[in-house]
Amino acid sequence: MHSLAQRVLRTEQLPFTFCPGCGDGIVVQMTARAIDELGILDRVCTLGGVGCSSWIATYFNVDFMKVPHGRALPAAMGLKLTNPERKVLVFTGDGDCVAIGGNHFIHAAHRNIDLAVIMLNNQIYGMTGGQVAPTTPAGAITVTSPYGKIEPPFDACELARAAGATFISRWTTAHPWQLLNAIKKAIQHPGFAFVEVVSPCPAQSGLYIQGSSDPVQLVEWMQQNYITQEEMDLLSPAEREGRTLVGDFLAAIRPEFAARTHELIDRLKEEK
Amino acid sequence: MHSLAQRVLRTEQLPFTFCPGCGDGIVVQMTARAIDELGILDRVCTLGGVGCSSWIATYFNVDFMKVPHGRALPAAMGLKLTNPERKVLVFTGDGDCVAIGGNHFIHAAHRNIDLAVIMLNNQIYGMTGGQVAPTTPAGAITVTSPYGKIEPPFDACELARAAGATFISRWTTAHPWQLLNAIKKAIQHPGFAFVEVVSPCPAQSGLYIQGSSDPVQLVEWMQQNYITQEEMDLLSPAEREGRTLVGDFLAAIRPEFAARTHELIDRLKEEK
Amino acid sequence: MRQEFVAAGFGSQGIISMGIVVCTAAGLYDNKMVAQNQSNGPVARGGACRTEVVISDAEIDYPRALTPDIMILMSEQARDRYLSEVNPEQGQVLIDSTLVAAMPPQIKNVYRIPATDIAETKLGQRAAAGMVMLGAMAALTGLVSYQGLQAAVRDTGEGDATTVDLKALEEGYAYGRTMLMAREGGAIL
Amino acid sequence: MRQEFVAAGFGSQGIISMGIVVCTAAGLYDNKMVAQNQSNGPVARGGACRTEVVISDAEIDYPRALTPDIMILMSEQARDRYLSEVNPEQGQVLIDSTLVAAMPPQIKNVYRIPATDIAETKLGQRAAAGMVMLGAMAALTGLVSYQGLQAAVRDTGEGDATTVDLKALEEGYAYGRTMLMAREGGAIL
Amino acid sequence: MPATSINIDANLCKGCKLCLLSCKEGVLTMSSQKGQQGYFIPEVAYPERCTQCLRCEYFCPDMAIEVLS
Amino acid sequence: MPATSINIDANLCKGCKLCLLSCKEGVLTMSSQKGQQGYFIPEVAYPERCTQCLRCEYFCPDMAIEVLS
Amino acid sequence: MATGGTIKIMQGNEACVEGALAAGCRFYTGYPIEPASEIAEGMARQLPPAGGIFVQMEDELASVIALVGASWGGWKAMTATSGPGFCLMQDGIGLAAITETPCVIVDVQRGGPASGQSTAPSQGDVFQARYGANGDYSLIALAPSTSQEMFEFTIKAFNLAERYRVPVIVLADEIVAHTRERVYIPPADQIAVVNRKQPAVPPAEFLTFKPDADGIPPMPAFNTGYKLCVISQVHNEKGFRAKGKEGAALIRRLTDKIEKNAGAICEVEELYTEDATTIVVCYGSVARCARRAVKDAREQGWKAGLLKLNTLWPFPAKQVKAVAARAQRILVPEMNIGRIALEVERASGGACEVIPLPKLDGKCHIPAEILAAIKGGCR
Amino acid sequence: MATGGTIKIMQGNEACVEGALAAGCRFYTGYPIEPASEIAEGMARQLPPAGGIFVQMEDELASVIALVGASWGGWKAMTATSGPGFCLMQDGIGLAAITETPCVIVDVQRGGPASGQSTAPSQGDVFQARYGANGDYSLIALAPSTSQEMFEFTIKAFNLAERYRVPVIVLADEIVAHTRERVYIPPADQIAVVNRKQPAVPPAEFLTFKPDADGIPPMPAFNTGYKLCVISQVHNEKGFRAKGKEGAALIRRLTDKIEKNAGAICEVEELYTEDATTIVVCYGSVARCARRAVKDAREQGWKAGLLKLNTLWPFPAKQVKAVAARAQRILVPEMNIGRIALEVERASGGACEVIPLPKLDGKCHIPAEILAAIKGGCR
Ligand SMILES: Cc1ncc(C[n+]2csc(CCOP(=O)(O)OP(=O)(O)O)c2C)c(N)n1
Ligand SMILES: Cc1ncc(C[n+]2csc(CCOP(=O)(O)OP(=O)(O)O)c2C)c(N)n1
Ligand code: SF4
Ligand code: SF4
Ligand code: SF4
Ligand code: SF4
Ligand code: SF4
Ligand code: SF4
Ligand SMILES: [Mg+2]
Ligand SMILES: [Mg+2]
Repeated sequence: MHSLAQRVLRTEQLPFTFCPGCGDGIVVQMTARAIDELGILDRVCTLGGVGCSSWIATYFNVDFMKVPHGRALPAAMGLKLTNPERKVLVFTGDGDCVAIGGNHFIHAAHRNIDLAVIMLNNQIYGMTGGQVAPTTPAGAITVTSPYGKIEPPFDACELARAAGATFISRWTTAHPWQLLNAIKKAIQHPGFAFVEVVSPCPAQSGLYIQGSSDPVQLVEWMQQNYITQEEMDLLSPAEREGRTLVGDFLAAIRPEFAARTHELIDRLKEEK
Repeated sequence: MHSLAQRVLRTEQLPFTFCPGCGDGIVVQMTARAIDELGILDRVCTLGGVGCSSWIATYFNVDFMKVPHGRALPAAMGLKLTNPERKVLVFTGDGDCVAIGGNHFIHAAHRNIDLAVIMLNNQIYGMTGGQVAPTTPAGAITVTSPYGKIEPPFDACELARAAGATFISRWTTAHPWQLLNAIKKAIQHPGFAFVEVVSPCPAQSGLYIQGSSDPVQLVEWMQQNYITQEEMDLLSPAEREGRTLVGDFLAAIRPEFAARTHELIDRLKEEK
Repeated sequence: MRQEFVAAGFGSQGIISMGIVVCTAAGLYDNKMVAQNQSNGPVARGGACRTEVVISDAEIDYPRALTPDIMILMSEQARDRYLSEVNPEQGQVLIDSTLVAAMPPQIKNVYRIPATDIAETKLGQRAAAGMVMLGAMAALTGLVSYQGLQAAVRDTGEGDATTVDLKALEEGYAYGRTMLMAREGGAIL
Repeated sequence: MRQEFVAAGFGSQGIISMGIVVCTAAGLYDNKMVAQNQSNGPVARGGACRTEVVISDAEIDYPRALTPDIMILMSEQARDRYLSEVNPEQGQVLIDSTLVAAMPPQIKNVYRIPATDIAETKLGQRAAAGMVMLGAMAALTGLVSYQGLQAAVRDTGEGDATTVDLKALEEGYAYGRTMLMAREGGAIL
Repeated sequence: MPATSINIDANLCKGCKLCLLSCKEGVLTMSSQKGQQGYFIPEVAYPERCTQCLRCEYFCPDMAIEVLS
Repeated sequence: MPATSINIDANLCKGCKLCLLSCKEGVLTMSSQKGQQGYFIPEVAYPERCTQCLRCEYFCPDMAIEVLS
Repeated sequence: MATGGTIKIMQGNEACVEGALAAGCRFYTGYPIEPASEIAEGMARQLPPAGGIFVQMEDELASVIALVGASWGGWKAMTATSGPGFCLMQDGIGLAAITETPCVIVDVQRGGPASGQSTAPSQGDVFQARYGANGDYSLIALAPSTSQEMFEFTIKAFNLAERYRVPVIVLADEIVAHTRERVYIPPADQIAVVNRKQPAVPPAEFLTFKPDADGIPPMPAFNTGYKLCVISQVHNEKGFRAKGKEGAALIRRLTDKIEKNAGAICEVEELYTEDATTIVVCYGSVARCARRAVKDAREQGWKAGLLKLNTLWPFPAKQVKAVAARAQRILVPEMNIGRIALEVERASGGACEVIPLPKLDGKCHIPAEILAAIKGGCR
Repeated sequence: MATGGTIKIMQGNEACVEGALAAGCRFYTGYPIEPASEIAEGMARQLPPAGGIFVQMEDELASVIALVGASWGGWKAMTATSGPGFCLMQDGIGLAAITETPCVIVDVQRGGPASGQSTAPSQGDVFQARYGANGDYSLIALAPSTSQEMFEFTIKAFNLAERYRVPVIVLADEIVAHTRERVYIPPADQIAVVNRKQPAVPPAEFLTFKPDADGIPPMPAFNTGYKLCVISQVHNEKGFRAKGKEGAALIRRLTDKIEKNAGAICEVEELYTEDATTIVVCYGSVARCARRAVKDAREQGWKAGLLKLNTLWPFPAKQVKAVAARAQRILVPEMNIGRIALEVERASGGACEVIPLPKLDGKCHIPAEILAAIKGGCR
């Protein structure tokens, strides 16, 4: 058994229930590394909604809560507010976060409450069998867009920015070191931190959208198409077409909600 | 009786139930003018959710539908899709649209479905008696933020932009001509058109936030603080503080959802 | 004994405060059982408004007014809407005669108090008319004690307004006493 | 007569297609009443998978298998999990002997078909093993007709896959016939 | 400038005074008459000053005022 | 370079081959052995080539591979 | 079997899609969820070529509200979901009820509560279907037990929705949803399809919610000239807010138009109930297993009978009462903790013993379990 | 009246706030809605100085889910709403039920269905409170009728929530919410406050959902060392997904821990029931008017009695059954179309006539209406 797993995971829950080559396991690993390296295991709690990716929350040897589809953020808020020392990590899918959970997402971001939200973007509803997601590319054929998706993909990072998130980052599971780094930063960031992790789903989006269920091909596809600004700058406009930026996009400081709430309490108590 | 009212309104529903000096009536008037000038009365239908502003939908002499709080947009979508010739106008409040209805808002905008969405921003929940809204300014005292609101106000136009709206405009009820113009453009725009109307609510936000229930003072306050880019450019940075931009911010063309949906149907029918 | 009190007019006149003050006076200071409630128009705040207080020596089973014993009317709309609830023989109706002109003749006990006038001329605040009416009511009907009203105003009011309201109560009480003496003296009101 | 059929193995082996093909063959071409269903592991697609088909001359009241008459096993996990449902005396069990090695001795009727081997060597596609098993089953048990299976594959398959699947059925059927003749000839399988 | 007629609808007016605010020409003043809504309503005090700019009409939140020419 | 030991956990490995992809040194190959999950798992064919870059470990989605030094 | 139709092998979910199309459904908005996903997937494939619209929405709240819009747009509309999504649809179901909007909602029940058990069959939502939204209203719920019934009841659901202007719930379960079996599809012209009533008066005289003598108002589509007033508040016949008597009349009518027509709406199937001492009252997938158990019991000489409820709401109280009067006991096997058993108990009014037979382990009863209960009960 | 307390004049909504604070509530998330807004407003004012947290959320869905988070954070948590918002809370109530999370939800009922009638009192949500979410679960619902009861029942609600680890619903209505009356507030040390059980075993031996002998698992807070596993799926004692028997055991326990303790949980008040031929069964505001009617009837010589249900769920079936056995008829006045009347009918099992007295016009019954019904019934 992996020594990292022994330190940070609920080893009796292994192996992961994810399909072979699914990116979700990379996020478990990088989060485990982040928790381990930051030495915060006792202060962490994890949350998830419903979806393959939401199960990530259940593998760490910490208190966790898995709530109905889309609803992880309000529950996370309840946990954060009742103890601002808690490090609250939320694992969510693109459907969980941007579709059914969209309203909680924009409002939690807007409040700038100190949560680390890690959204697995596999561009599809994995767990329910490959239905179109807000993040699915335009034209893509899925089991519920058999004639091609009409709308363009939703950019969760842009939405987070407009809503008011103060830390925003996007990486893929083919960028494990950068991802680890981003997760560490997100955990340490005093505010609403959002990490989008583009993640291969060989069973669904691989099959339906990228046209391959081979994890190796999918990782190669991510390595080619998800590139940093520096890499992008080297490309011609034609080459940029279809490529997506990864990177740590934003790290700003704004008043944080849980801290402010407790400051108010302390002030009023003193005044009494 | 106003001749415009006779042409466009359900005169038997007059007077408006709004409080004296409430901005909602200005939006009825400007929308009535827009419908009248565009000559589209028969093709219009209106929708509202719940809130003072949502009642605007019920004054026009057209088919209307008033649905539960926050849910006007999905109903509007159902009406638009079943007849793309319909001009579907949605009246919503800042609470209705950005709080409880936030998810439908971002997704309808993202689909770029052809609706004209007119959001009354009175910075508060008017109908329920003056509770804090996402749009309420930071620090403002309301009946549910008695110690001052913690978060900054939500900028609905920015949210609409990030989500994918293709027409975006903000005016106040103290800019009736510009507002009329914006509403006309929104109705004619082939895509998701969003008009934010900053509107005085003497009874609630006037009283609690701006510190005056006098409609005249509130209109003057809006005239001073909501200014166009050109007006803003004449001010010093210090003077810009606390002032908000009004204007027609965006008018872009992207594939529209209802049209695309019907194109697909037509194509498949032909193929058969 | 169970007594039912209703006040109605425009919301801007502080109708709800009248209910709360009567209820607090009777409930906390006259040591009665009380049940007060109010209703507003749905949107247009400042529109039609009504409050009720049931006052009783015993536990109050039914908390709403069935046949008001005492009714204060501060607008003609209110009169048109609610007067029919009053028993014309037994009910006592107090009207703000500045605002409500005519009263149907079949109502036996009508007291006309020019409360808005008094409030405007003596206190410089039309909004104090409600408290003038309550002062007069205490004097004329004894439903609640004048002392109770004073204490209730102190409990529920805020700052300057309290001073004005206390003065208004006083003016009203004085006016009511005078009326009462006149009536007891046989004068026609 | 009511007969219950179960096939189990990995999802990637097309277990569900096996169920659908059997069900279609019996229901549409052998003119029987049928009820088919399937179950997957919850997340890991490609994991454990099972399908059932109930086939009957009369209306099917209860649509699930209670005591499978015929079971196809295509993984050792499936064997460990489901074999106990079979009546050891009466049930007929067909195993893909490329994938499933040992069988408990108490099961009377076991047919070992090296389906994955056949699929790989003769058709170049391990995934066709399921159809090999069905072909063999038709020959060995007569639960469904070979013609029915062929028609069902044509109905439910798509393009190239259909050709391979039909070939696989054929190979399996041939293998089954040979086994049957051997068995009828008294040979021990 | 042709003679202007300005209709103030006593059924609809809520006496908010926004027409007074908006009229740059001082055409309107508040009257001592109450409308059906129970509020004091404005009156056209100086019709001759009216430029028919329509500001009063556009700023009225109750569609209670109409400028006819 | 010290001797490397690379553990591949046959209980956890799902044979996705991402470790092979990620290893630039060609240390790993697929074996003909099946793990407990029912998939063919990799084996350490050329341990001497290993630079301990940890890529295989970081790219493994099942935490089935650990590079120990 | 009538002539000219076709026989197909279909999952219940597929048969539901087929039924919806046959009934004239041309609008589907939904959000994927097990075990109902195949309905969305089938609609996504089949609606557009049939001139219909499929949209996967952002959530279930939006899905059902969109139906209301589409239905007033003049189209027949449907969605499908399972428990957790059904929860989120209650507010839209309330809207459909108060605005008298025909629409069909399929709830393929899975284990609950909350996220529950997505692969397990269940009948845990039967009371939620009736009482899930706030306030007083009535609706219709049907419980299919075979793919054939999924096809037929879906058509029936649309017809009832159009006839009574009410949301109709198809309360399926994971078993019926996923079982593939033969389905007879009659030729289109042999399928009875009901469409909502249109006004008999000119637009100027039309009031949006003025009922005809049958208690049901005609329903024109938006933008056809009637100036419709549709609000989610309690309203009068015009469609504007109302209180007091006018409001009470609406609420009363919303209930009466269904409950008073229970005779016309409710359908049950009876087997051997005439002389039975023990009657099994059941619905949905459980009814299949109960039928087998009852037949087996009869073969073994026990006087068992079956009352299968095709309609769950309005509750077929009259039919239950009738068998309760004759039987000694009623068994109610359900894949829940004993819900409809409560209704049976109430309807039977003490006339006979009512024994719930709950099943909570995410499986259907097997016939032997019910048979044992019959034998236990028939002593 | 005990000594040392204070008397205040309070609206029911204000008394509810006071009760919540007295019970130890320190977390409130909500979304404004009439006629419950004063609860949010009072909490917004009073919680922060008491060290508590008030957050107005984006909607009702978020509000109730946040309670679950806060409650596992170790705090006592509450929200308040009315029908349309209560609809949106069902999914969170299901979550609270399956995760056995103590929390209190106040539903100040207004006219329904849908947006209904925001200023009208109603009791239209009584079945929704019990059955609004998917799947099988039980919960507790209390129906206060005075400001004093709003205060006391809110405390009771928290105590029951903590004791049984269950969402508790306070089913108020617009009348009790908005009526100002005297409320006696005992001194803090005379108020009994229950707190959730803590584990008796060390963290290493602790299983998140392993019940004690009383069927209720202890509940430590997050980040106190117990490695808690809280999921919205059907789970085993560890807290991980479970099927079959383990799953069934959970569902059975979720129901049993409430229904089997109905004796301890249910509270009713009886007046003249001993010899009454007509019993009025009622709850909430209607009970006040019914009491007056029953007293008036007695004065006029009619043998009337009153059974006031303080607990609505679990339904006090035993108590109803007992009076039904003695009486000739039961009247059930309700501000809805006749909901609890159905339960009364079932509980009485035909022992006496049950007559619903529905009221749908957005007003409470007046005593004379009930009196007339008593006289009509006492023939
Ligand atoms: C209210 C509700 N609606 C729908 C579902 C069904 N459901 C489960 S997971 C899921 C989507 C999963 O997609 P995503 O969040 O992207 O996660 P992934 O599986 O792709 O990691 C859906 C729709 C549900 N459980 N609850
Ligand atoms: C589900 C639901 N929650 C809450 C309410 C109560 N409510 C009615 S209107 C409203 C907010 C109104 O604010 P806004 O949308 O800004 O409209 P305004 O009245 O300010 O124009 C609320 C919370 C409701 N009707 N339904
Ligand atoms: S379905 Fe996709 S996201 Fe889910 S476990 Fe499999 S590969 Fe991963
Ligand atoms: S409360 Fe405010 S928004 Fe509502 S009608 Fe009055 S002024 Fe307008
Ligand atoms: S603006 Fe309109 S409502 Fe206001 S005072 Fe003038 S006429 Fe009356
Ligand atoms: S039209 Fe212009 S000038 Fe004339 S009254 Fe109105 S605002 Fe004044
Ligand atoms: S990456 Fe991991 S799971 Fe994949 S083959 Fe290598 S060791 Fe096995
Ligand atoms: S550590 Fe690096 S070099 Fe060594 S096996 Fe792994 S990937 Fe190859
Ligand atoms: Mg996804
Ligand atoms: Mg607002």
